[in-house]
Amino acid sequence: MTHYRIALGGETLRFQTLAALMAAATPARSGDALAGIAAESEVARVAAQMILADVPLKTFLTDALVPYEVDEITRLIMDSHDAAAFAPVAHMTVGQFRDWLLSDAATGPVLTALAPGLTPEIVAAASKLMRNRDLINVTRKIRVTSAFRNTLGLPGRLGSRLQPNHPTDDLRGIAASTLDGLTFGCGDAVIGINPATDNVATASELLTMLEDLRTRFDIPTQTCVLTHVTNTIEMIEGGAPVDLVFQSVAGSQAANEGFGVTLSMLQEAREAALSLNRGTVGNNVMYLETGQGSALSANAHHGIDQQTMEARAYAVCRAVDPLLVNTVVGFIGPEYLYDGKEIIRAGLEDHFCGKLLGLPMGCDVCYTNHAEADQNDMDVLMTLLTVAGVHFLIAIPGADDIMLNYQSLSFHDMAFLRNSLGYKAAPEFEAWLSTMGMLTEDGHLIDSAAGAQRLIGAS
Amino acid sequence: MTHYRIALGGETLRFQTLAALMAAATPARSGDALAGIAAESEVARVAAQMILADVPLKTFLTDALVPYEVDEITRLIMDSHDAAAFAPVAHMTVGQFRDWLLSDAATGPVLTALAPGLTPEIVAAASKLMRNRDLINVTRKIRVTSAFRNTLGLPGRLGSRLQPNHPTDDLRGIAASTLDGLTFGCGDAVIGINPATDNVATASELLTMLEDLRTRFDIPTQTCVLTHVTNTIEMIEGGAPVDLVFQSVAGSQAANEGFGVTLSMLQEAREAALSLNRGTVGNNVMYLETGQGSALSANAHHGIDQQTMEARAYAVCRAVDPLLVNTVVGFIGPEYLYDGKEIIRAGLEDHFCGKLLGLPMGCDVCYTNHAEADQNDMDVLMTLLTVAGVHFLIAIPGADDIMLNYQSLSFHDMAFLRNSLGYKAAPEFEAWLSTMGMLTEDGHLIDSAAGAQRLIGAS
Amino acid sequence: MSDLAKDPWAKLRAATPARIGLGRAGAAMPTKATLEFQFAHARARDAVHSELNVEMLANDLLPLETIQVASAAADRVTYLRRPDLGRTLGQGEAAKLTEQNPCDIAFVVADGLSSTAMQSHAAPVIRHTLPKLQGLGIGPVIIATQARVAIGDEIGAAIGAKLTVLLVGERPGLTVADSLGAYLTYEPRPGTRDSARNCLSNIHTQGGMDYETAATKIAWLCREALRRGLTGTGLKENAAAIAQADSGPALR
Amino acid sequence: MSDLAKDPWAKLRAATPARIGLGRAGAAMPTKATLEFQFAHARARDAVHSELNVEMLANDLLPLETIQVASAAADRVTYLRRPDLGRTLGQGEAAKLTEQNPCDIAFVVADGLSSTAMQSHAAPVIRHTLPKLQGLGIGPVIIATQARVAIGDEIGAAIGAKLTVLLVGERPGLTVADSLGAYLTYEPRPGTRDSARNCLSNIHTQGGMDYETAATKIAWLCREALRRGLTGTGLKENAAAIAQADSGPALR
Ligand code: B12
Ligand code: B12
Repeated sequence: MTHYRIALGGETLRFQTLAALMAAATPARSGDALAGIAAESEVARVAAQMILADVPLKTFLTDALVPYEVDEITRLIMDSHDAAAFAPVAHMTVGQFRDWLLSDAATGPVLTALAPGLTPEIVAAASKLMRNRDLINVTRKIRVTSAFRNTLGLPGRLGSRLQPNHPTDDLRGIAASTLDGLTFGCGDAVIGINPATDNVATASELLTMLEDLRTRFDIPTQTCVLTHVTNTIEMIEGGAPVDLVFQSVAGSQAANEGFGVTLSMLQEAREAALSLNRGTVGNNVMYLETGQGSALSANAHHGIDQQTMEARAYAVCRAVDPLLVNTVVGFIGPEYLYDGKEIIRAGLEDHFCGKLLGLPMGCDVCYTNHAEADQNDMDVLMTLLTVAGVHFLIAIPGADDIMLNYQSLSFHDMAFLRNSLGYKAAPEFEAWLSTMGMLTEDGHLIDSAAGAQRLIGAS
Repeated sequence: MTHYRIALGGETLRFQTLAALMAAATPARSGDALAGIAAESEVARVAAQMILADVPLKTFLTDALVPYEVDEITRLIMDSHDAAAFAPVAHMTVGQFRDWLLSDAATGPVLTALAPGLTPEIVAAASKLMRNRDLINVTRKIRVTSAFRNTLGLPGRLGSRLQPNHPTDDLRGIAASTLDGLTFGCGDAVIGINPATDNVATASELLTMLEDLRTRFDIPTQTCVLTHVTNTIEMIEGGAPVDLVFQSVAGSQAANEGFGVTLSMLQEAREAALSLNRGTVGNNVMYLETGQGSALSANAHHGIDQQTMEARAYAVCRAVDPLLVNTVVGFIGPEYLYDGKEIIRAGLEDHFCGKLLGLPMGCDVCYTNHAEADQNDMDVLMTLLTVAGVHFLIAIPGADDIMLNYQSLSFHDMAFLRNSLGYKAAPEFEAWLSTMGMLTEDGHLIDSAAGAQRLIGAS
Repeated sequence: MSDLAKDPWAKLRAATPARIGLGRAGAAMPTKATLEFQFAHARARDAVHSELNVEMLANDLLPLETIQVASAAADRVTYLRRPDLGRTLGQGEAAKLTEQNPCDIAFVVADGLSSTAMQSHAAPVIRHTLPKLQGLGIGPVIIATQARVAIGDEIGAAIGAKLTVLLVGERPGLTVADSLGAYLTYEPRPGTRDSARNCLSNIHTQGGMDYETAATKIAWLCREALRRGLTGTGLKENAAAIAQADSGPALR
Repeated sequence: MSDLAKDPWAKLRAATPARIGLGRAGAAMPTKATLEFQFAHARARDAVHSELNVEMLANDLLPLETIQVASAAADRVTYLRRPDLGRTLGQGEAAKLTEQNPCDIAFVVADGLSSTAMQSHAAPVIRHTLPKLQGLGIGPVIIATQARVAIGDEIGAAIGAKLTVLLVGERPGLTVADSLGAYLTYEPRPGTRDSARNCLSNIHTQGGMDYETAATKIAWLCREALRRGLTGTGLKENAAAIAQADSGPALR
């Protein structure tokens, strides 16, 4: 039984299910080809997009792509859907919704009010009909702010996570990378370490070191050790100075089980962190990472395309009112996003879907050495995302993560985006940088190393 | 005899000539591979870049890549080199020059003063050591203004050529496309037709039609029929209303001979146009197009890489004080720039080289149907170039040139760059758009079709 | 004005196949126009890769004699990446040509970037042109596959033609994927510059130059080229002269 | 402070292999750092594509018995695009395994994304680990090529091991291209989730986890896994307990 069909250029193209239609309508990427659900030709892709354009948004509220019964994320999405917020667009098809999003009627405040009425599947569907410029166009309008010890997401601001990883979690090594990043004005979104080792003792030591550094220099920012949520809960219980709870999440219950995490664990962790009451200007205590391909890689994608699965992960994030969410866009490898072009596209899609769902959406602009990509592609994506109003980007020393073995942005790149493109750090953090003598009057990183030397000299 | 060598990772890499070194140091592109001069491996490419970084800038003033004796463009470059302007960087190597360009010391005014001291080979060499972000970083600093009936290149402004081509040069068809473009606020850089036919009579008719339209609506812009320079001279002699002289140019005398053009013909044409004295706010009367690959495609590249040949074409442009120069970056096809990535890179390089040489540098952001590129890649390049401060971009109805058979930007894209990114048309043209009721108070295209209807209703 | 308000573009749209009056979604192209564009792109890419059916074309050209030659580009993928190979004859191919008698004009039909253009328009254009070339010596039609414009130089030289009229499939566009170009070269020989040719382009039936106009122009250029002994920038198309010269029967 | 002014980074640089203190050209990376980065990228890409020399590795592992199996990914290009194939044994490969006697622990050595890591570190890690596993039944070492982590599940099940210790070449980084990971899976069988494994990573000799530390941790995790009957999120590395347990001779 064929559900969806269209006659195009003399042939009739068919798609059996809504899931198949969504997958075929997705711009080309290796992950969907790997899953065997990508469009068979460019004509088939356009055909799917044409059909999708005529699908009413309401369909996504009744036809669950991942069954309600087997998946707690579907249940979360359906049960928390805000019909009143949805009302203004309830009569639209996906194509009409795309057009409306691009119209001047869809202002930032209107889109903010709409967010609770949107579901991951709806935003994913709309994004599939959007060109890169359209994705940028819409996200530029949306403002999401979040706060802990500083305020992120304000207009003209660009946050940065400082990621000072080390292959053996060496405290001095990590401190050295952290200082390097601070001299570039990085770290307002978070100073966040991925620990190489999986044990609570090390994680606590790392956290204490960061806390010392932060308080010594009186830096208005938050720190995080990105260990498993269960470890963080243990750390909180053990009295460690936990600012943020981190967790990697994916778009299906099964994929999250592969990560060893459930919705209730996240809620529990959030409450534990809230109980510490460590935020000064706000109380967003969660930090979540996602990335296209993780569900498929855990064989937990239910035949759904990887971009829709990614958007579903944002429903998980939305439920815990996070300070930070970022897609680690090219992190896994070419099996899921083949080259620079696919990574750039996915980065823009993820940012779009996250923002439209109301998230403080950032990005780890990155690639691996087995992918067909290089730093020039990252230059492209970071610039586009900055123009698109991204919440924050991740930066590491020399763009080279010596523990996770991949390339992201460098601290220099943040300086470029701020100096050359004119974006600024979070206001509280910017004021601190100023005090440290590291900024010019117009908020740019000073050309001399004087500020840096002051910081390092003091260390 | 090996001129250039380096020991790297256990092996020694050699490059016989400066030309070979330049070619090997160029980021990958199909044209150089076609010419058999591309780096043999990624390691070889980096090796060449490392050597190039240590080559003194002065070398390029003595070691002509294309011999002085056989090439009038080399003679032009060498004979017009301004040693005084060059002095501030005369002691630098290519690598030092790159670093200095990126430093805060190299401000816009400093770079403007430097331009006459730079040669195409010098800027091409520097660009080969630059990441995409670096190319953007430097060009953002440089301001070049040019003027005829309006002023192009002012800060925060983005010009557009309106390109209303038609396969049989049908007057009504071209007028229709022109009106369409005007309703999108396009055409401040020039309203410029590529004629399908090669005859002076048709070209004159087209020009007269554009002149009528321009005067009827009192549009402060310039018009052009992009026919061969010899035809334009004939038209001027015949009393046609010629605003600008157009010509395609390339980077070697031999390639220009393939185009049927010499430096003296361009000078002659320029003087003819100047004699008409039709400019109101300025007297830049030349419009030139270039594009990587044209020299190689005419077998007139002298074994030089296509990007350096392209930069040499800018020496030709610089000699005639143009209103507009643009690279038609992905125009010829995948033989020269294989895919979106290569087109994006080349577009940024061309813009960088042109701007650094002091040109009012624009771009036709485009690709052909035999290339591995699509409109998403164009979205990327147009956004990056706009952020980089490009002089103008080319726009056509629906991005589809029905005569030249390629895709460029659409009128809509210009509206996006202005509405969403906040850039504006040339001030005189913007004022006119305002008068026509087509702009909001902040200079954006109004959302309703009211302005458009006024324009079309009157036509 | 009330009609205009409904669709101010209706009148203008009839004047050109260009994508005008698409409407807007804010500053963006509406969904419908975007998807139509993408569909056209998918099809144009297919057109690039489609192959010429040589037998069918030879049949369409009957009773004219045809000779088939291949360029040095072995297949489509090579052809797209190696224009140099598309400009030279494959090994041994020249042998098919040397035995011909010298002629005034040789027609060369090259697939170029759109075999569809060749398939549809080459035979009609030649058929419309021949009556206008009476009195001149016309050689057999050479069908060249995986071929670029400059291949006509080697062919013309081999066959001993004074002038080649090369018809080639122009790169396919979004709106027109079967546009034909005609390139005239006097005294063709390898190494000829493009400035030494004349070009007519956009010959097709979707608003392009029609067969009869193309034939008239080609014929006029042929006679002028042979008379004045050149093609290229030295020989300009003269609209008035062409109109006068066109005394042949209207076959349109 | 005057020393610091000369190179404030000298002290810090010694603390980490990370690319810190690179200096700046305005807001950009200086030419030298940029080119070094690009060189490292060129080499890391080579590392991805290099192949494991199985004979040499088997030799390094002597006197241990080794069995070589291939995944279902025929070559490197397929391997990179099809992780699913890298997770399953090639046709007929399982037959090489079924005849073994059940054991407590099977070591699996998989090339993963860096055969260099395997070539350099697999044998030393195993050699350091074995003395710490006295009293447990150790099977032959399985060398799996074009293999991903999950291939250990099929291998472990086929061979009847209670626990697999899979050593795999982690994807190469710019600074370290030969980093080794160890994944422990209790009761391995196809379909095992990653949350049911434990992982040790960054085992290498350029500032990574050294052989002896890795061996100590692996051995502790092995004994705990067999004792408690699980691996994965339920089994956390306990630094204090590991330090105590490490009573074997220091081989460092
Ligand atoms: C790629 C990667 C991932 C990918 C894996 C998907 C994929 N298809 O490759 C993604 C992004 C999904 C991922 C997720 C996580 N990862 Co991970 N990951 C890596 C990384 C960067 C490279 C791994 C590699 O090269 N493998 C070799 C190739 C050949 O193996 P593969 O068969 O293709 O891929 C498998 C393994 O990568 C494995 N895997 C990946 N991460 C982890 C983590 C754990 C705990 C386990 C048991 C297995 C595992 O899952 C893949 C599919 O079977 C390493 C860092 C490093 N230097 O190795 C960290 C690393 C292994 N991951 C780590 C962690 C903590 C996680 C998370 C638990 C994070 C979190 N807090 O939620 C999650 C959950 C993983 C899970 N499924 O249980 C830690 C492990 C620390 C430790 N000693 O236990 C590491 C060392 C990085 C770090 N320090 O943060 N990861
Ligand atoms: C691609 C192209 C070019 C490329 C050619 C390089 C290349 N490798 O393809 C570049 C950018 C260099 C170019 C330059 C010019 N072109 Co041009 N070009 C085209 C285009 C868009 C497509 C041609 C095509 O598909 N060819 C088919 C393939 C298979 O042929 P090919 O062997 O791969 O490529 C050869 C031809 O394209 C030829 N060629 C390309 N342009 C021209 C122009 C003339 C006058 C001649 C004789 C030959 C010629 O040169 C190539 C190498 O031998 C056509 C428009 C169209 N719809 O056809 C215009 C077109 C043919 N060009 C045109 C013009 C005017 C020019 C210029 C004279 C512009 C100028 N004012 O300087 C220059 C000079 C050309 C020359 N060398 O003498 C006109 C010709 C008008 C006419 N009836 O005479 C056309 C119709 C477009 C237009 N209306 O503006 N062009």
